[in-house]
Amino acid sequence: MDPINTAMLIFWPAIFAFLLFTFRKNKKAAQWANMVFHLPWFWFLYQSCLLWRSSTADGMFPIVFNSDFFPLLKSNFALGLDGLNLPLIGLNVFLSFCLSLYALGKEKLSSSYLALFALLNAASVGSLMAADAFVFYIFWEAMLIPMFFLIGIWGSKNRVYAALKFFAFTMLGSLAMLAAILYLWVQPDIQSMGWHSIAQLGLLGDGLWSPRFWVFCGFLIAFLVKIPAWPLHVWLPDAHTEAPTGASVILAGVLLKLGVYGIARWCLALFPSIAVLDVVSFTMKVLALAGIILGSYGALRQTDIKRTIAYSSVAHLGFMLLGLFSFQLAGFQGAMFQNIAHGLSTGALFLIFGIIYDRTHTRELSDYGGLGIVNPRLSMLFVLSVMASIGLPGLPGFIGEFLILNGTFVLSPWFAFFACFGILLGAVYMLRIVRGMIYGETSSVLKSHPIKLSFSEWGSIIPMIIAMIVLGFWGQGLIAVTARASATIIYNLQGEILR
Amino acid sequence: MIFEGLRWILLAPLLGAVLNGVILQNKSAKISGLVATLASLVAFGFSVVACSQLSGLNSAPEQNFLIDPLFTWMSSGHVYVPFNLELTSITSVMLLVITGIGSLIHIYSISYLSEEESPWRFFSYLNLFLAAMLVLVLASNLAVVFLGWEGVGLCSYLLIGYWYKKPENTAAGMKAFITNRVGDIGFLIALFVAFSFFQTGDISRLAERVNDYAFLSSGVPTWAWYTFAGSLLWAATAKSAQIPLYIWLPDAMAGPTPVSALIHAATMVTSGIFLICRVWPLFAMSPVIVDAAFWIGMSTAWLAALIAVSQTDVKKVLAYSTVSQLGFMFVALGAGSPAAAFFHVITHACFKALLFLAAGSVIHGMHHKQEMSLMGGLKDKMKITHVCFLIGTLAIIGFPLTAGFFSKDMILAKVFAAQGVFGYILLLGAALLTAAYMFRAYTLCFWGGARSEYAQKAHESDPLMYMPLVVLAFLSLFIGWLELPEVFGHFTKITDWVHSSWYGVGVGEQAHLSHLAEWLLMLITSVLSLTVAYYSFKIYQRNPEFKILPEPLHKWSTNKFYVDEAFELLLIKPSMKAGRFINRISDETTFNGLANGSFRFTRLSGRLLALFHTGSVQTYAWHFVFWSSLIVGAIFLWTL
Amino acid sequence: MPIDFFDSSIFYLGPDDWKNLSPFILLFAGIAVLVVAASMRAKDLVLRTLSFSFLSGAAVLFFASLLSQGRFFLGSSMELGPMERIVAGGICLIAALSSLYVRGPDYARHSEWGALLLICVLGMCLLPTARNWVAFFVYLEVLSIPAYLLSALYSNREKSLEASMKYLMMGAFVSCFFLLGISLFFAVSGSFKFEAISVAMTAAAGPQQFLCFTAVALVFSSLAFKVSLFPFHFWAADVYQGAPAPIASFLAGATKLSVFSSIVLAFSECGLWDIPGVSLYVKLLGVLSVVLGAVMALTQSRLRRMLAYSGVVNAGFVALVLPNGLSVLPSVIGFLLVYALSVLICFAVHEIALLRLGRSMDDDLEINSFVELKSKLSPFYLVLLGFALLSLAGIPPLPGFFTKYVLLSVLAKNSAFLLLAVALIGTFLGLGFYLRSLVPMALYPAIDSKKTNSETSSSGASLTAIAATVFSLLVLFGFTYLQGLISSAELMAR
Amino acid sequence: MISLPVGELEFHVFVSIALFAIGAYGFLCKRSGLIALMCLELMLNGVNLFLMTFSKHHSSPDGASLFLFIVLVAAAEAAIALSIFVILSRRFGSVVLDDYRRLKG
Repeated sequence: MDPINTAMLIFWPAIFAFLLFTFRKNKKAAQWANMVFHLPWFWFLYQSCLLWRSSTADGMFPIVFNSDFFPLLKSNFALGLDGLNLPLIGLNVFLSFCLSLYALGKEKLSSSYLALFALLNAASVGSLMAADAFVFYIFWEAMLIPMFFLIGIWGSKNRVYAALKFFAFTMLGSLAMLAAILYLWVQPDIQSMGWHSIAQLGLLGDGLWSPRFWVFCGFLIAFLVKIPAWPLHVWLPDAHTEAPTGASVILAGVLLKLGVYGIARWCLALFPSIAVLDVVSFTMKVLALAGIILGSYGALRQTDIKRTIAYSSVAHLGFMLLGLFSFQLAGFQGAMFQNIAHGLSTGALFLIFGIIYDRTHTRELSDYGGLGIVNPRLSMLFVLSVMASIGLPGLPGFIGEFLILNGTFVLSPWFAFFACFGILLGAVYMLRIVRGMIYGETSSVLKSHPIKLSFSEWGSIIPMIIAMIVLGFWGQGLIAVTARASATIIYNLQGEILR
Repeated sequence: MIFEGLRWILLAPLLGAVLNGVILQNKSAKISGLVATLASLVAFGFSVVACSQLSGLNSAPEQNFLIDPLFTWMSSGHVYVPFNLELTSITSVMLLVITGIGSLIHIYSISYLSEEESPWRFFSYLNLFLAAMLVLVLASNLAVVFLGWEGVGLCSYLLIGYWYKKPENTAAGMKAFITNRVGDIGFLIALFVAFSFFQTGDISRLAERVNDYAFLSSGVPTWAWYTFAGSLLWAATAKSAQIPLYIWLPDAMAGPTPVSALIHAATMVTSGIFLICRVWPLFAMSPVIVDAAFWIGMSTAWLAALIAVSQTDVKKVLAYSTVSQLGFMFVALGAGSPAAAFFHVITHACFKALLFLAAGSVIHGMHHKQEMSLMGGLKDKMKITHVCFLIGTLAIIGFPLTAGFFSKDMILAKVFAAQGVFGYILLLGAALLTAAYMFRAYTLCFWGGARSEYAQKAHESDPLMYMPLVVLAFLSLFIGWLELPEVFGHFTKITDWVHSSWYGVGVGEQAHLSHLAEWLLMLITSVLSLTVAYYSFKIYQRNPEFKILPEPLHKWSTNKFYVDEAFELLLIKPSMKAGRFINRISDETTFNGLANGSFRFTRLSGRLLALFHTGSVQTYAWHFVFWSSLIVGAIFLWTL
Repeated sequence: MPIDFFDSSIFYLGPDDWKNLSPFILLFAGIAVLVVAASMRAKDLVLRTLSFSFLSGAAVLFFASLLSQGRFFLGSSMELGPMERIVAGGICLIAALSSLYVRGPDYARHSEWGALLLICVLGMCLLPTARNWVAFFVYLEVLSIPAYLLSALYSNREKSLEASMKYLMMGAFVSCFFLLGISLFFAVSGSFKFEAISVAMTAAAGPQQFLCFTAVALVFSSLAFKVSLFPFHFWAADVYQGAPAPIASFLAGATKLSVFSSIVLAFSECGLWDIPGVSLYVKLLGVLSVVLGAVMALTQSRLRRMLAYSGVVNAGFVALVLPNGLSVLPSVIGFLLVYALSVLICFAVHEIALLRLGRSMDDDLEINSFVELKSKLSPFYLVLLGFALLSLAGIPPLPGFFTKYVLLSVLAKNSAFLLLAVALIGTFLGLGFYLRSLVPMALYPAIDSKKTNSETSSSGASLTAIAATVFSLLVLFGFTYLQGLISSAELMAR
Repeated sequence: MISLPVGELEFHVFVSIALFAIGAYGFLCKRSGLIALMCLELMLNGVNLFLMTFSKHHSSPDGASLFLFIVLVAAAEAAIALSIFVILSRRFGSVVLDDYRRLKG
């Protein structure tokens, strides 16, 4: 259970990315190798879970792995593991395994696709575990390059525009974060860029327009672009529609979650005194609410199915933002839970639709109809994941949304009230999709392209559905995991409120 | 007192649903129907055992309920939701009603769906519905009740849209789900208030809050009580189809008839009232909301009755009569006596299920034709269905000694006691209208000549269908004896059960009527309703197109007072259009425009600058001199 | 009056003087050998090996002397500190790598390119060591005159001649302004030595202040021309496009490195930064070249012209940082070294692409014509070009990010937040044109045109590309050593 | 040693700046390349004059040393420029600077 396992969580995908490059010639072997490489990754995850459970360090962000590789830049390669990032890493590994099952036997997915995918995994797990601002920034940006090529090369028609837009928006955000890190880096009394030394950094001053506020904003903008919060969300629908199935599942399942995790770890936990300012929390809640309502209205307007699901994740992430800024333990843990729940439900939606899209190659809702007749089992799974994403009780979506709204109600009842309309609108646009796709007479497109799922495709969806059902009732297990970490964060936040 | 048996009541239908839905999936209605009915009968068996266990346990009022703690569903910060099942006396009655009538309907639908191509889907949804309803009834925590609440909404969506080939069925299903969701927002708000202000979701502890003085004085803001009660009422209006949100129930008739019988008559629609009965001590804390319930109930009763009078489709008539009867129950709640409302829930469940199933067997006989204008003269072709339908009609109009008589009179008595003569007269009017349209439907269906070849060829359904009819007819005759008014001796089973399920929290009782007043009321109501029934029976035998309502009112009522169109026009269309407009403005023009615009702007300025590069050395040299002197001059002026 | 300019001690070289001057002596020897080789019309293989060996030898000697020798003074005209040694070593390295792929028929008739290259390198290495303006001017001319000739190497092609003509005329014109500036210094202080000038500068007051400012402005604008900052960058695009690829890549990288480091050393030595208006002037040029250079680069359709404007943008970044005294030097050197190596990779892969597509040597490629490359070039080179372009754009895991980060941290340290914002906007726009040139080769589907095997093998160019990547990674890890060294250098510095 | 009267310093500085300006004007406006080269020489001589005046004024020989280097460099540049112009005129027939505009944009 030594800490090297946690570091291997990051380096193992990077290693097998390069190994995959050696499988240039035959695609089949690469796909099978990719699937097999996931098993040691699970083992490392298991070891890290044991390490986490056994570690009694009660501090905010226990460091599990530490080595100084770049003394010049006042940072060392520190990795931390606690209740907040462990579930997300688990989700990342799980989704990537499902996608590796999905990739078996796909003609289009070459070995370089799988290698880039593995690099993306390495970077996302890295930024989840990074306990040093500089290391976090490096992994955060390193995620962009593989994602850019994944969308750019394997996407559909105007993928170049979507990839460039994705890269430009995220880069804009992370440049703001770079400015914040630079400012922290040149502070005279900062010894290292480690998370803890930044937390103790006293001199930045408090109050609204103090330097600490600007550093907070720098970090916040990068995460708002990534989430995406309402005004900066324009890149998401394009990125999702153009990305290949695997990329859009990982984009929805992991990359968006990093925004929420980032805010929890690097904004709320690091600068509680700023987050608690009523100007900041009010604007954030307004943005979240705008994201919910306008995201849902956006989803209502789309005729393209993937765009609707993309807009729906804008709405869901608006909920999580609301939960984070509710400054209540229920709201915070709700947001962390919804992180996983949304990853699973939207991931399942994209995967199922991706499987259908591989055969019909059209995303227009009007082309579809009568899937229930053609493939009743798949449509049943689709309805199940739609219900999960609407937040039907008995599925994980509800627990997250319920806790978030409960938390928000305590301090700002009106926001909770209007957010409920998001749930209503969610039902409207999702059921519109279900009615368009599953019910009614079988459309010509579905008649001409029979939807017969291969064994590996079933294998990729079933685990997700089972995970959703189990999480729907056994949610308390996951909530307990995030309990300790979020309790300390909320304790600080509420301490700041009283001051 | 801990009792492990409760979970099996819930697991049996769940198992049945999974078995049918995922594993078996076989085409024959017999096998999948058998599995489903077995599951529901097992549930019925277990609930009978549980009820006997409960009645045997006679401890202090606070403890006389059975608990079956399962697991903690979620607990974080101030939100603690244990997934425990709880059996109080009120839930035991409801349990028996659900599982009993549910099993009868399962048996009925085995033959009703004999020629469907995927009956397994229907039976698994039906079992899933039973499970969700049982969760709703048995849950001890309000959040778990919400789980059942939405689960039931989901199953009604799936069942209404069962014949999904026709687009209007799925549209009706979607309409039902979304209208229920509007109500669910109310329920959620109530939950938030409960968790943040009353610090608990458990119904038992919520009830205790009412009389624990320390809590009351600890400064819970009054708006918290009002929002709690108000949002619960809002949720109940959606689920129990009251004035603003009843539009989904008539359209829900698109589903198969057993569905309408089970869900839209007996169990789901009454869950709103059942919930309010369980949380009555808290509800009564805000009298304004109670009055609101009274007037909502009254107006719904009247509106639905007026519409039902002019409907031509037999299921639509029964649907609007359900809405009107639910209005009666809300009136009972508004008059401050949940016992009367609960009694009417039980009696209504029996005779409305009977009426729906009878109508179902009529439709089945008439090869899925629901128009009453095509029926007529079926009394000699479908003897047993005719008798059962007659018993049901008599029960609903309150023929003396039938179930309806006792429960409706109890409501009228309570209204007379609470609201005085004016309220009584209004409700009596609605009761008379009920008698009118019920007997209209009865005579149009069974009396007069057969008006179409379907009617000629109609035949009696097979025993599997009319057996449940007979049982329900028996029930709707004798279930009324559970609660006798003072006059016939003191046998008030229902009120004791309702009061005992409030964990010992007493609520002020209304004034008792004198014996003379009760006799008088009973006499007036029964005499008047019988005369109206007789007249409508006689008129409709001779002239099927007779219009009870004067002309302008009749046209309005046939078009359901344009409520659907009003909703569409005032609420749904503008919000959709506004939403699409806002989204187009905010997403397409501003932000996307901004992103693409800035890209094009830099491209353009780049091309503009390229013009400076003429390529000749001298222009370059000229630039060198010009720019250096310009900047030097500017800085000189600047630093001067 | 004795001429104290050349005091007599210069002619007697003590034992450690030899060690310090050995790299320069090696360069002189190289020049002599190459001139002889040129006169004998040697084949370009011989020329290539000779020039590569001399240059790499000099580079090794420079870096070796970095460890052993301390600070070395040669009279009042030359001072060889650790910083100057690193700059000189870097320049020799870049020259050695770019001399690797000078091949093809056109060079055969002009075998003097080896000698010219070495003279140019000698000039560049000496420039940072100059401690008085006369020496500075001489080294500047020794640097630029061979450059004019080198860019005219394809004498039978019009583009190369036109490029060198433009470069020459502009260079000469600008050196006149440079001379005017120096003579103004001389007028004010009475001597060319940096210390004397710094004394005079601090003593200047009132109207003399403006005189000093014009002198500095003239000198800086002529050096800005050499480094292609915004208002004076017009020549850059044409010369990059016209000159032969190895020469253009060498000039792009090495001149910027040597001129910028000498600006930092000379200007802080003469104390010119604290003249009012000078730092404003430099920053203004920096801002202009970052923003307008990036905007220009966005519209370019040819790879080499786009690289020219990206050179303008990177020069702008360094200009933003310049006016903060000597402490800025290590980050500037690191940044420019990585920039030079990345540009080297780009030009090398561009060269390979030319050979594979069968186009003539001096032709320059449209960015979207890289599409057919996908089928003809092994993806290894595309990955290298991607590595170079993304490193220029400053994407984290690549070396370009770290050096740019250290550069920007200087801005943050002096809390010049406006400039930091401009730099970040520049990086963002830079992202635009670097990615846009990556797009055709990576994202468009491969058009399978037939594979043409050109007569000259492209092993040289591929060697350069690989070596350049390795060295840019080395810089990344050498950085920590560089940083350690700097603190010691500063201690010993004046 | 006779030092120039102060009045004469301004005179010499004026003459040298005038020379420089004329050379610059000639370089910028004249069409032919050769004339541009001549103007370059003119500008360099302007600077030389400026240098010599101040070298005399400060009575230090440094100015003269730079003068020598300037002459050296001027000669080198002239040689190279002329050779390039010879090749250009032989190959493309014209010495006019504006004819060489192929590299632009």
